[in-house]
Amino acid sequence: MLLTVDRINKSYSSFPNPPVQVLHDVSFSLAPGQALGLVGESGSGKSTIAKCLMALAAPESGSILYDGMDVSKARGAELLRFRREVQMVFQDPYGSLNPRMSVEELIGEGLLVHKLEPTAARRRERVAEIMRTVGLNPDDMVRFPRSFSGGQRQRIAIARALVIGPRILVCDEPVAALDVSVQAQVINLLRDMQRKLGLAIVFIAHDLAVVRHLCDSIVVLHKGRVVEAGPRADIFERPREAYTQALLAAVPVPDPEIGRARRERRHVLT
Amino acid sequence: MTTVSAMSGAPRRRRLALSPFDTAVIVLVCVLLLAAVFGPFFAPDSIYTSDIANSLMPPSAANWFGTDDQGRDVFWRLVAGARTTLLSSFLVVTLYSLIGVTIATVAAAGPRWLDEALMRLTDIGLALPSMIVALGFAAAMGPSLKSAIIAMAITGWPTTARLLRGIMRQTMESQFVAGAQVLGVSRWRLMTKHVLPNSLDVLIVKWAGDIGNTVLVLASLSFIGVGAQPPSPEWGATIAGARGYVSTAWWTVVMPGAAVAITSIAFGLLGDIIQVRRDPSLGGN
Amino acid sequence: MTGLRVYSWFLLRRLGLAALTLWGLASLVFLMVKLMPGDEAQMAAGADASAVQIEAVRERLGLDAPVIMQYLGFLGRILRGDFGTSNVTLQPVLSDLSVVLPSTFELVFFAMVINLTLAIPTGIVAAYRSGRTFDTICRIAAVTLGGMPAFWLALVLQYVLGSLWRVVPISGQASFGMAAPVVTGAPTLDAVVAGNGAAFIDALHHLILPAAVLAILFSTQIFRALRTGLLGVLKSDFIMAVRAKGASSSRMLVRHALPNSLNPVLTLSGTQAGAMIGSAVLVETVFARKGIGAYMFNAVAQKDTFAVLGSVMFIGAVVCIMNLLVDIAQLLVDPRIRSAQFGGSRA
Amino acid sequence: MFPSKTQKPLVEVRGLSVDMPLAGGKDGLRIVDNIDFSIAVGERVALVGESGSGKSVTARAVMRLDPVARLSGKIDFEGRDLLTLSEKEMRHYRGSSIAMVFQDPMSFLDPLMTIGDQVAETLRIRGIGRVEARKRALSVLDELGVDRAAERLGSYPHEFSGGMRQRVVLAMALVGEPKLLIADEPTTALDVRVQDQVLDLLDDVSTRRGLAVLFITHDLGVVAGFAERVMVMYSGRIVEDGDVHAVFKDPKHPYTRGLIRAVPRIDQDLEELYAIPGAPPAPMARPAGCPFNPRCSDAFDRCRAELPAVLPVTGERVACHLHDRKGA
Repeated sequence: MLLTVDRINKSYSSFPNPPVQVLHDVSFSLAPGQALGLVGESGSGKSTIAKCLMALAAPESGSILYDGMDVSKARGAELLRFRREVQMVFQDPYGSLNPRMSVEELIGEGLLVHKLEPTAARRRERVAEIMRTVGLNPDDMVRFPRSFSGGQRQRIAIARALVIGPRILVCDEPVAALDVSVQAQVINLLRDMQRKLGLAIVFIAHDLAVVRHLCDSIVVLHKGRVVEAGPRADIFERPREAYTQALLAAVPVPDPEIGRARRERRHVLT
Repeated sequence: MTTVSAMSGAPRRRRLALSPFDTAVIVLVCVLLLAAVFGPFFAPDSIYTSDIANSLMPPSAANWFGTDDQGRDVFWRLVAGARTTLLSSFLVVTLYSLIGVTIATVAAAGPRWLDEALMRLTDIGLALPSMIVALGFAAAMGPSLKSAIIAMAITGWPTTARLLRGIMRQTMESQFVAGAQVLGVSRWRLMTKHVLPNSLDVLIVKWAGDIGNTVLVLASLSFIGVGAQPPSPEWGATIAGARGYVSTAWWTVVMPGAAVAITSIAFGLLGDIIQVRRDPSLGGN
Repeated sequence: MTGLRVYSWFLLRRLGLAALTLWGLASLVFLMVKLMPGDEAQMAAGADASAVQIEAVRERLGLDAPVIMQYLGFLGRILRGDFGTSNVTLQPVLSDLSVVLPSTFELVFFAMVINLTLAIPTGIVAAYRSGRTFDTICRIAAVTLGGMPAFWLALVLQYVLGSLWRVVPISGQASFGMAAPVVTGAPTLDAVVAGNGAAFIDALHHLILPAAVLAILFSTQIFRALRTGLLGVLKSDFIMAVRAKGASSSRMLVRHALPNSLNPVLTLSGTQAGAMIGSAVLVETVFARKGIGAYMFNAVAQKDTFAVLGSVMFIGAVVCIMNLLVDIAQLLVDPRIRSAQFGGSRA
Repeated sequence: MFPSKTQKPLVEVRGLSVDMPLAGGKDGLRIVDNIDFSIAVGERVALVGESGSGKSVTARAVMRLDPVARLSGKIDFEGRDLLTLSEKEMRHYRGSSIAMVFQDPMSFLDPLMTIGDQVAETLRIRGIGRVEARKRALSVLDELGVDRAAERLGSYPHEFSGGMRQRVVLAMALVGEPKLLIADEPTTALDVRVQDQVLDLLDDVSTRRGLAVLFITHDLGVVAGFAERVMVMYSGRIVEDGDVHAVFKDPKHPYTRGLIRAVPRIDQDLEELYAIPGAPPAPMARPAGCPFNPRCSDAFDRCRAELPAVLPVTGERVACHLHDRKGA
C-alpha cells in the first residue's frame, strides 16, 4: 500500500466548550495508481481527514503511513520528500491561487521550492509543458489568476500540483464550486491524468454521483466514522448500510419520470 | 485535449477617474511636502531673531500672516515649521509601523502562545489612551521634540499591530496559503511571498490617516509643553507661545492652528481617497 | 447549559485582561520613572531638599535595593493606592486628584452625551443616504472637524464666542458669586445638591463650550465608524431578506442594520471615554477649568514629574475600568458573543 | 404560444431587461436582456442557468429587490405592472404576494433577532398584533416540521443547524401567505439529503397551498422531479422554455442538451463524462451573434453573426437558429 490510514482520531477543542471529536478510528488505504473516493456530508470529518493526510494537522492517535514514513512525525528532508510526492487540489478555485502571483510563478513555485529545475528558462519550459498537458494555453502564463474562469483556475491548480510529479493527488471537493457544465471538464482531466501518469487520487466529495465516474473504491463517512467501504460496484449496486442507501437515494437524477416517481413513493411511505 | 485560452472571466477593475476635489487634495499634500523639504532654504533668517519694534503687526503685503510677539514673520515661521512637523510625523509613523508590522508578523507566524502573549500586550497598548502615555514618557524623559517623537513611536504601534495581525491571520486561513504549505515552501517564503503581500495594502490606507493624526498629537504635546520647545517654529509650540495674544493679535494663533488643521485634514482626506479607490462602495454613488 | 459557562469564561477573561492591563500600565509608569534623567531620590524629594531629606526619600522608596525589588515595591505602593507624591503641593497625587476629578468627569460626561447625540443620528442618515448631499456634507465636516487640533479649536471658539460675541463665558466653571457650595466638586452636581437652579444654569453655561469642543473631535470618529459599519451591514444578504419581507427603509435601518453595526461603536465609545480624559488636558487648560487635565498641565509646567506619572497611572486605571464596563455591555447586547469569541476553529 | 397550464397567468414578464450601473461609467451593464416568461397560478417553474447567466438578477428584478438595478419592460402581477408601482406600493407586494427564499440561510437571517421575531416580522409589518403574529409564525414553523417550535421561537439563528435554518427561511417566506414563491438556489449550500428534504417540503407546501414556485438553480438534476416547466437561461436570455418532460426527453437547444448530459448520473456508468467546452461569457464580453456559439458544436455562420430570436418550436420556446426554418 502506498498510503495507509490506521485508526486515526481527532478532536477540536474550543475552550470553554467541551472538545468535539470529529474523527473516530478512521482507517483506509490507497494502492499506487488507485482512485479512492471519500464521501460524506458536512460534519463527516472529510476536510479534517484531508488536513491530516496533507500533514497540515496531526491526528491524536492512530497513524498515517506514506511509503513507510509516519506522515504526522515527518520533519525536515523527509517532510520535503512527502511534500513533493503528495500534492493537493483545493475546493475554491477563487481562493486557492495567490492573487499576486502570475500563472508562471504559481505553477513554477513547486519546481523552485524543490529545486527541480535550476534555471528560470528550464522552469518556464516545464510550466509551458504542463499547461499544455492540462489544456491551458502556455501564452497565458504571464497572466494573473483573476482573469481566468473557475474551471480554468482549477486547471491551473491541477498543473501546479502535477508539475513536480507527485505520486498521490488529494482533491478536496475540486468541482463543488464549479458550474455543472464545466465540472465534467475537471473530472475528465483528473481521470486522464490518473491514467497517463499512474497517479493515485484521493477524491473527497459530498456528492456520490461525482465520485462514481472517477473512483475505483469508495469510503463513506458519517459523523467522523467510516460507515461503509468497498469497491465502486459494491457501494453503488449493493449498498449494505442504511446510511449509504439514504445518501444514494437523495442524489437527484436528471430525469423527470424517475424523480417524480421517487418523490411520490416517499409521499406514500410517510 | 483541447487548449483553452483565457478569454472570459472577471474583468480588470476599472480605474476610477480622479475628481477635481481629489486632485485638489493631492496637490495640497504635494505643496505641503514641498514646503517641508524646501521651505527652510527660502525662509529669511529674520524668523530666528527677534525684532521687538516690529512685533504683533497684522497681516500685510510685507508679512502675509502678520508678525508675532517677537516681530518674526508668521508665514515664514510656519513654512520653516512645516519641516519639523512633517518630518517628525513621518518619523513617528514609520517607526511605529515598523514595530507594528514586526509584532504582527511574529504573532501571525509564531506559535500560539507567542501570538497570545503579543496580542495581550497589544490589548494593553490599545486600552491605554496613547496621548496620555506619550505625555508621561515625554515628561519623564525631559520635555523636548526628541522625547515626544520617541514617546509617540512607542505608544503608536498597537493599532497597526492589531489590524495587520488580524488581516494576516485571515490571509493565513485562505486556501492559497494552505496550498503553499502543501507545496513545501519554507516559513520565510510563506510569510514574505504569500501572506505579507496579500495583507499589507491595508497599511497603505492607514498610513495617510496616521500621518494626519500624528501631526495633531505632536502639536498637542508641544502645546502642553512636553514636545518641541520655544523658540522652535514647530506649530504646536508656536501656538502655545502665542496663546496670550488671541484677543490682540488673532493671526499669531489662528494661522499656525490652521496650518496644523490643513495638514491633518489633507492627509486625512488623502487616506479617504485611497480607501474609496480600494472599496468604491464606501464613497456612495 | 454551556451558555453560562461561556459567559462566565468571557467575563473571567475580560477581568483577567483588565488586571493584566493595569499591571502593564504600572510597569510602563515604572519604566517612565526610570527614564527620568538625574537622581530619582533628588527628583522625588524636590529641588530644594536637603541631603538628609534626599536620603530619607531614598530610604523610603528603597532606591538602594536592586531594580527588581524597587519594581516590586513600586507595584506594592500602587496596590495600596500610593500613586506618588507631588513635589509642588507636597500632597499624595491621589488626594490631589480626588479634589479635581469630579470636575473632569462632569466635563467628559457631558462631552460624551454631546458626542453620541451628534454622531449617531448623523451617521445613520448619512449611511442611508450615502452618496447624496447630506452624506457628502457630513463626511467633509467629519474630516474637517476631525483634523482640527482641539486646543486650537478651543482657543478660537473661546475668542469668537466668548470674547467677541459674548454668547458663553470665556472661562472658569461658574460666574463670580454664583457657584453653589462645593460638595462633590462637579459644579452642575453641586448646584443640583444645593437645589440652586440659577447656579445649575450658570454651571451648564460654563460647561457647554468646553464639552462641545471636546465632543466634536470624538464624534467625527463615531460618525465614521457608524457610517462605515452601517454601509457594510446594508450591503449584507440578510438586509435583502428583510426587504423581501416588505419592510420599510426605516424599519430595515433601525430594527436590523443599526443593532448589527452598534458593536464597534460601543467599543469605540469605551476607548473614547479614556481618550477624552486625556484630551481634557488640552481643553481644561484653555478654559481655565479645574480638573485632572489642568492639574497635569501645571505639573508639566512646574516639572512636577511624579504628579504627571501618578496622573498617567490614575487615568489608565479609570480607562481599564471603562473598558471592562463596555465589555460587559457587549455581552448583554450580542447573543452571538460566544460564537464570535469561541467559534471559528471548527473545521 | 406560452406553454403553461390553462389557468390564468399569475405573473407575466414582458421584455424585461436589467442593467447594472458600473462604477465610474455612464452606461450600465446589461445583465438580463429582453426576456419574456409567465408563471400560472400554482405552477412550479424552474429557471436554470450557470453563474453569471442572470437568473438571480431576474428573480430579484421580479421583486425589485436590488435598489441600484435599472429595470425596463413589464412585470404584470395579477393585472398590475410592478415596474410602475411606487416603492411604497411595491413593499405591499413583497412578503404578502411574492416571497423569496435564498441560497445561504445563515447569511440571510439577522443574527441579532430571534427566530420567532424574524418569522413574525412579515406580519408585524402589516400591522398584525404581536400575539396573533406569533401564533401564526408558530403554526408555519410547525407545518414545516421545525420540532419543538414553540420553545425555539426565542432562539437565535446561530443556534440552528443548516437544514433547520432553511426551514426558518422558508417559514419567513410563507407566513405572509404569498401566491408566488421565488426560491433562489435554496438547496445549493446544503448536503444532498437535506436538499432532498427541502425539495420534498417545497413540493408539499406548494401542492397544499396552491403556491406558484419559481425555482432557480444551476443544477438541472435538482429540478427534474420537482418542476412542471423548465426555463433555461444563458448569458442574460432565456434560450429554452418548455414542459419538463419535453425538455428532458428532447432538449431543443444545444446548451440545454449539454447541461443535461453534463449532470453526473448516479444510475449509470459512463466511460467519459460529457462536458461543455469553454466557460460561460462574462456580461461585458459576450460574443457577437448567439452568445453560446463559441461553445456550441452545431454552430454555423449565422450563429456567429445574428442573435437568434425566441421562437415557438413544437409547444416550446427556443432561441436557436437550428430551429428557425429560414436558417436551417
